Amino acid sequence: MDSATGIKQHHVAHHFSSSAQEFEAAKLGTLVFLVTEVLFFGGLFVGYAILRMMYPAMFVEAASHLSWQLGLLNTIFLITSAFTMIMSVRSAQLNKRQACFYFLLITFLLAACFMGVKAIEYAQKFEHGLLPAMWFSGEGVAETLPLFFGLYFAMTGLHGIHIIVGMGLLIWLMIRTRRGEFYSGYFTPLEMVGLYWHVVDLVWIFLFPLLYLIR
Amino acid sequence: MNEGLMKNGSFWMPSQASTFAPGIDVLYDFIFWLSVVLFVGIFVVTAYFIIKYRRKTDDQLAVAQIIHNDALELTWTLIPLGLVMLLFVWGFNSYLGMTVPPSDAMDIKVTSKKWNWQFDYPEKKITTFGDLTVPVDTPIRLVMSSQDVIHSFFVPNLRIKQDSMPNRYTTVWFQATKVGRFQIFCAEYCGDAHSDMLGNLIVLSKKDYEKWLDNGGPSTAGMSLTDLGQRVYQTQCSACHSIDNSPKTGPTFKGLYGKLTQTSAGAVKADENYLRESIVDPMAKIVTGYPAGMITFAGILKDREIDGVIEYIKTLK
Amino acid sequence: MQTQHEEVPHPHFMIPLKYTVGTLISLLVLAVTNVIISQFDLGIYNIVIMFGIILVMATLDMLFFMGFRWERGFHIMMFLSGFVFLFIFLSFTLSDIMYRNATDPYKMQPYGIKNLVKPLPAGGEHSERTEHSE
Amino acid sequence: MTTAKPNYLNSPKGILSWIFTLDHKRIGLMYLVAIAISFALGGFFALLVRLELLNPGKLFLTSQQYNQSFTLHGAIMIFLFLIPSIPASLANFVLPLQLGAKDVAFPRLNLWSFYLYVIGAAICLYSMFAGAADTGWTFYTPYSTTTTTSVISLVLGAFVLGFSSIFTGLNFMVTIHTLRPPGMSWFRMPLFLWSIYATALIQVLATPVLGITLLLLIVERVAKIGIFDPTLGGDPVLFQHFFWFYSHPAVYIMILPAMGVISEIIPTFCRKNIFGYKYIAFSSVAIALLGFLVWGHHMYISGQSQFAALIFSLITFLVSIPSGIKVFNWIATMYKGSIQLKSPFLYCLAFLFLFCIGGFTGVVLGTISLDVHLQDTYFVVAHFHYVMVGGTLMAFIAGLHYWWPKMFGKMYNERAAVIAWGLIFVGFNVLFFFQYILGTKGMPRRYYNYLPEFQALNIVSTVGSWILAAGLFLMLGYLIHSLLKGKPAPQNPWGGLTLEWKADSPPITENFEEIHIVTGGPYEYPAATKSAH
Repeated sequence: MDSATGIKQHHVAHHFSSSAQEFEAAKLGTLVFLVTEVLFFGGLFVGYAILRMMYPAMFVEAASHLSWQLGLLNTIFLITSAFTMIMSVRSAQLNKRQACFYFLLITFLLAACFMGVKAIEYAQKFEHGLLPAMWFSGEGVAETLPLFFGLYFAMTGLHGIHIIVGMGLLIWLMIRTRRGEFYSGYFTPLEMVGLYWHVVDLVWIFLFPLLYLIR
Repeated sequence: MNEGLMKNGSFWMPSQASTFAPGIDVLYDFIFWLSVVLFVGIFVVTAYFIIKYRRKTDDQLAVAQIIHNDALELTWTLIPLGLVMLLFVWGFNSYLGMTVPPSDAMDIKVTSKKWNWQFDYPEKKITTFGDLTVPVDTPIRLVMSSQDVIHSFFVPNLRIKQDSMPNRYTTVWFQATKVGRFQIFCAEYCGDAHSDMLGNLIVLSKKDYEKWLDNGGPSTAGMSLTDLGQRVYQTQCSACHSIDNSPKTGPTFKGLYGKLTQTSAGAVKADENYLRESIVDPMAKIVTGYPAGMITFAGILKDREIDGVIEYIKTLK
Repeated sequence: MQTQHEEVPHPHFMIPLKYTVGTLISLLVLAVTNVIISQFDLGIYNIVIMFGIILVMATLDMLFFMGFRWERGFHIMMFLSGFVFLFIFLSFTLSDIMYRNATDPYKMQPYGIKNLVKPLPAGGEHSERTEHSE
Repeated sequence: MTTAKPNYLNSPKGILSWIFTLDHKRIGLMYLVAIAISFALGGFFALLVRLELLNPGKLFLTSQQYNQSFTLHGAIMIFLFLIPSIPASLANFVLPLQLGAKDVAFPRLNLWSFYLYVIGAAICLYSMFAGAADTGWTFYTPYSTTTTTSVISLVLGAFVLGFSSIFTGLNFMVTIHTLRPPGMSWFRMPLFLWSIYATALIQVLATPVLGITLLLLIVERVAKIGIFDPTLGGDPVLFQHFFWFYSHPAVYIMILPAMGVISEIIPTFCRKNIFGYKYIAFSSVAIALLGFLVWGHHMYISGQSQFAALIFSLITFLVSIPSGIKVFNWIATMYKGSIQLKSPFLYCLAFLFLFCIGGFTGVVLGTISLDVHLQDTYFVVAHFHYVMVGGTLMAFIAGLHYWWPKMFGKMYNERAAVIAWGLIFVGFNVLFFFQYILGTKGMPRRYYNYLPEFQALNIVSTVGSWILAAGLFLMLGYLIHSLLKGKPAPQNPWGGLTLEWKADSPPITENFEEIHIVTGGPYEYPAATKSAH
C-alpha cells in the first residue's frame, strides 16, 4: 500500500496478460450479463404488451389506482442516483477517494429512498386489497383487474429486487473504496456496478410510464 | 369395435377416413421416399469413402488436401433449399385447407374435461359422452373448449388434431368419407387418466344419421338398467373408478355396494341412497384417502342413467 | 488498447462533466414532461408521444450514462442485441395473438368464456387455493 | 505413478483443493462426474417408463407414478444432462486448452456455475421426494398450475440450472473474445470453438426468458398472478410462447456443441483438413440465430394463428439447411483422407447416421399439415430421441473417448469400446425406430395405458432399451478400468493438430509452459501428393 495516497496497487489475475485484457474481459462479461437482464425483464414486458392488447380497458382503469406523484418522485430519485453513480466513477478516475466514497453513499441513500417510497406504495395497495388474484379483494370496474395487479407486483417487485441487489453491491464498493482499492489505474468494479445500475435505471424509465401514465 | 389402427391402412399410416387423409398420405410418402433416396445416397458415399480411403499403414497420409469448393457448397445449399421450399408451400397449402372450414359445415360443440369428451349437437339438443356420431360425406366443424386443462382432440384415421383450450374456442373441421367406428384420442397430456380419455367417432350413412337424430341420440330405451349402467360407466366413470380393484383417482366400484365406507362425514353403508348422493352431490361425503375431485353429475345424467349405474355397481361383487 | 503497458496507470476515458450534468437535467425534464402529457387526453397521440419520450430517455441513458457514445461498436452491438431478440420475441408472439381466428372467426368473444379451471382440492401443496376458486 | 510429473490431477492434493479449485480442468471434471450421475438417474427413469410400457395398463407403476417418472426422465435429461453435457464438461476442459490459454476468463464464475448446477440438481432431487411433479418437462399451464404435485420445487431447480447455464455461456463467450493466443484469428479457431461460441450466444440470449417463465410459473402457483391463467383472463398459449422461446433454441444448445465435437474428430481421424471451414463455422452461427425464430412449430395445433404458423413453418425449413451443409461438408472431408476407424470416429459415424434420420423426420414434422397428424405422438418422441440421443449423446461419448487420454492420461480398451459402440448403436435403433411407426399409426405420447394393438412394437422398444443400457454399462466398465489400470496415454494419441494436443497428458495446472503462437489454420494436415486448391 502506498501510505501517502492510501492507494492499493491492483494486480492482474494470472491468466490475463495485461490489465487492458482484464478490463476488456470484465467489460464484455458485464455487458453480456446485462443483456441477459434485459431479456429477463423483457419477458415481463412481453407479457405486459400482450395483456394490454387483450384488455385495453383494464389498463386505463388500473393506472388510476396508481399514484403518479409517488412514481415521479421515484423516477427523480433513480435518475439522480444514476448521476451520482457516474460521479463516483469519475472521482475514482481522478484519484479522489473521499469524493468517490461520498458519491457512492449518496447513490445508496437515493436507492434507499426509492425503496422507502416503494414501501409506501405497496402499503397503500395492501390496504385497498389491490393484490395479485390469490389475495385480491379490491374494488374495480374491470373484471380482469386482479390480472393487472399480478403484473404490477411482478414487474415492480422484480425491479425492486434488483435495486436491493444494487444496494448490496454499493455497500461492497464503499468498503473497497474505504480500503483504497480504486484509483485511476483500477476501478473496474465501480464501472461495472455503474453499468448495472444504469440498466436498472433504464428498466424503470420504461416501467414508470407504462404502468403509471399511459392510459 | 373400432377400426384397427395397426392392421389397416398402409405400412405407415392408419386407414383413410376423411377427405384430408389421401392428400396427407401422398405428402408423407413423397417426403419419405425423398428422404430414403437422399439418406441412402449419403451413406453409400460415406461407406465408399471409408472403404476406399481406409488407413492401412500407421504413417499413411491423406491422398490430397482438398479444402473447399464453392460450387459444390452452393449446390448442396440451393438444391435442398429448393426442395424444402417446395415442401413448405405444399404443406402450408394443405394445412390451410384443413383450418378453413366450408361455410356450410355443420357445427358440433365439443367440451373436454378431465377425462372425457362431451359432444353437443345443436339441432336436436342431443348430448353424448365419448361417442361422436356424424354423417358420412358431410363437412363437420367442431367448436371446442375445455373446462379445465388443455386437451387435444385427435382422430388418426381423419388425420386431424386440435387442442381444446380453457377460456377460448378453437375449431377444427373434417368430412368423413367412410362409414365405420374410429378411435378418438386425447393427445395433450392432461393428468392421471390422460391415456383413458378415449372416445369413438361413429360415422353413419346420412340416412342412419337422420334416424339417429330422430331417436334423440343414442337409443337406450330397450336397454336393461345394468347394460345402460355399464355404458354410462364406460363413458363417464371409467377414467377415475376401476371395476377390478386397481387403484385410480377415485375408489373402485368392485364390491362397493353394501360396503361400510369411511367418509368425511363418518362411516356410511354404501347403499342406493349413498350412491345416488355421491353421484349428484359428490362433495357431501368424501371417501377417506381420496381427493375431493369429482364433479357433480346432476343435470348431466338422466335419472334412469343414475339408476343404471347403481344397478351396474350392484353387479360388481 | 493493445499497446497499453501494465503497471502504468492508464486513465480510461472519462465522460465529460457537461454531458453527464446535461443528461441528468434533460432526463428529469423529460420525466416531468411525460407526467404532464399524461394528464391531457390526446387520444392515440398520448401513447405515441409518451412512448417517443421514453425512447429518447432510454437513448440518453445509454449514450451518456452508460457511455455508449464513446464505446466500441462491438460492445454496443452486443448490448443492443438483447433488445433485438426481445423485439423478435414480442413480434413473433404478437403474430400469433393478433391474427388468431383470422380465417375462422367464430362469432363469440375469444376471451371471456367463463368456464373456469378448478384447482385440484386438498392433499397438495396448495390446498388453500380451493377457497379462492370461484 | 510414483515418479509422475506434477499435473492438474495430482497437484495440489487434498479434497479442499478440488472443492475450491479455480482450474477449468478440475471444474470440467467435476461437471463430468455430476453429469454422469444425472444421466444415470435420468436413464433409470427411462428404463422404468419403458418397463411399465411392456403391457397396456398397470404393470408395476400407478398412472401417477408413471407420469412422474416420465416427467423426471425428461426434466433430468434435458436440464441436468443434455444442456450442460458438452459445454460444461468437455468444453470446460478443452476450450482454454484449444485457445492455448491458462484458464477461462472468469475462473471464479466458472466454479460458481458449477455449484449452481449442484444446487439446482439438489433441488430437483429434493422434488423427487416431495411429491414429484407430473406435468411433463414442458410444464404446460394450466395443468402445471392446478396439479397437486410438487411443481414448484422442480421448476425452482430448473430455474437455478438456467443461471448455471447462463454463466457458463457468458464465460466461454468472453474467453473466446479476449483470450485467443497471438496469431489465432477467428478463422484459425478450431471449429469446436465456433460451435461453443454459437451455443454461448443462445445460452445468453434465450435462457433469461426461461428464467422469467419459470419464475412466473412459481409466482402463478403461489399468488395466482394470472398471466397464464385462463380463469383470470390470462392466456395458456402465451406460456407456450414463453416456454418455447427458450426451449426451442435450447435444442440447439444441445446439438451445436455436438456438431463441434464431430468437426474436431473427423479431421483428426481422416488426417484431412476440414472441407469448407467457413461454411461449417458460419452454419453454426446461422443455426444459432435462425433457431430463435422457429419456436412456434411446437404449437401448430395449440390454437396458434395460421399467420404465425406460416412464418414459423417457413423458418423451420430454412434452419434445416445449415445442418445439411454441415453433414455434406463432414462427408466431403472424408474424401481422399486417411481414415482410421477408432472408437471416437465410430461414434461420429453413429452420430451422422442417427442425426440424419432425426433430421429427415424433422423435415416431416416441419411440414405443417403432417405435423397436425404427428404432433404429440410417438413420432415426435422418436424424432427428438434420434436428434438428442443419436445426436448429442453420441457426440458426447465420441468427445469423451477423443479427449479421455488428455483428461486422465490413460488409454481405454479399444476392443471393449467397439463392442459397446455396437450394442449402443443397435440398442438405440431397436428402441426408437419402431416408435416412428407407432407414431404415424396414431399412438399419442405420454400414454400410460394404450390400445392392445400397439403392444407388439412397445415390447420391441422396451427390449431395445435393455440393449442400449447394456452397452452403456459396458462403457462405464471399461472407462473405470482405464482409470485404474489403463496404459499411460501419449501426449498426442490420435495425431491431432489443435493446441490441446500440445499440452501434456494430463496437462499441468496452468496448461502450457510456453505461449503458443498460431501461424495457420487448425487442421493443416500434410498430403501425400501436392494438390492445387
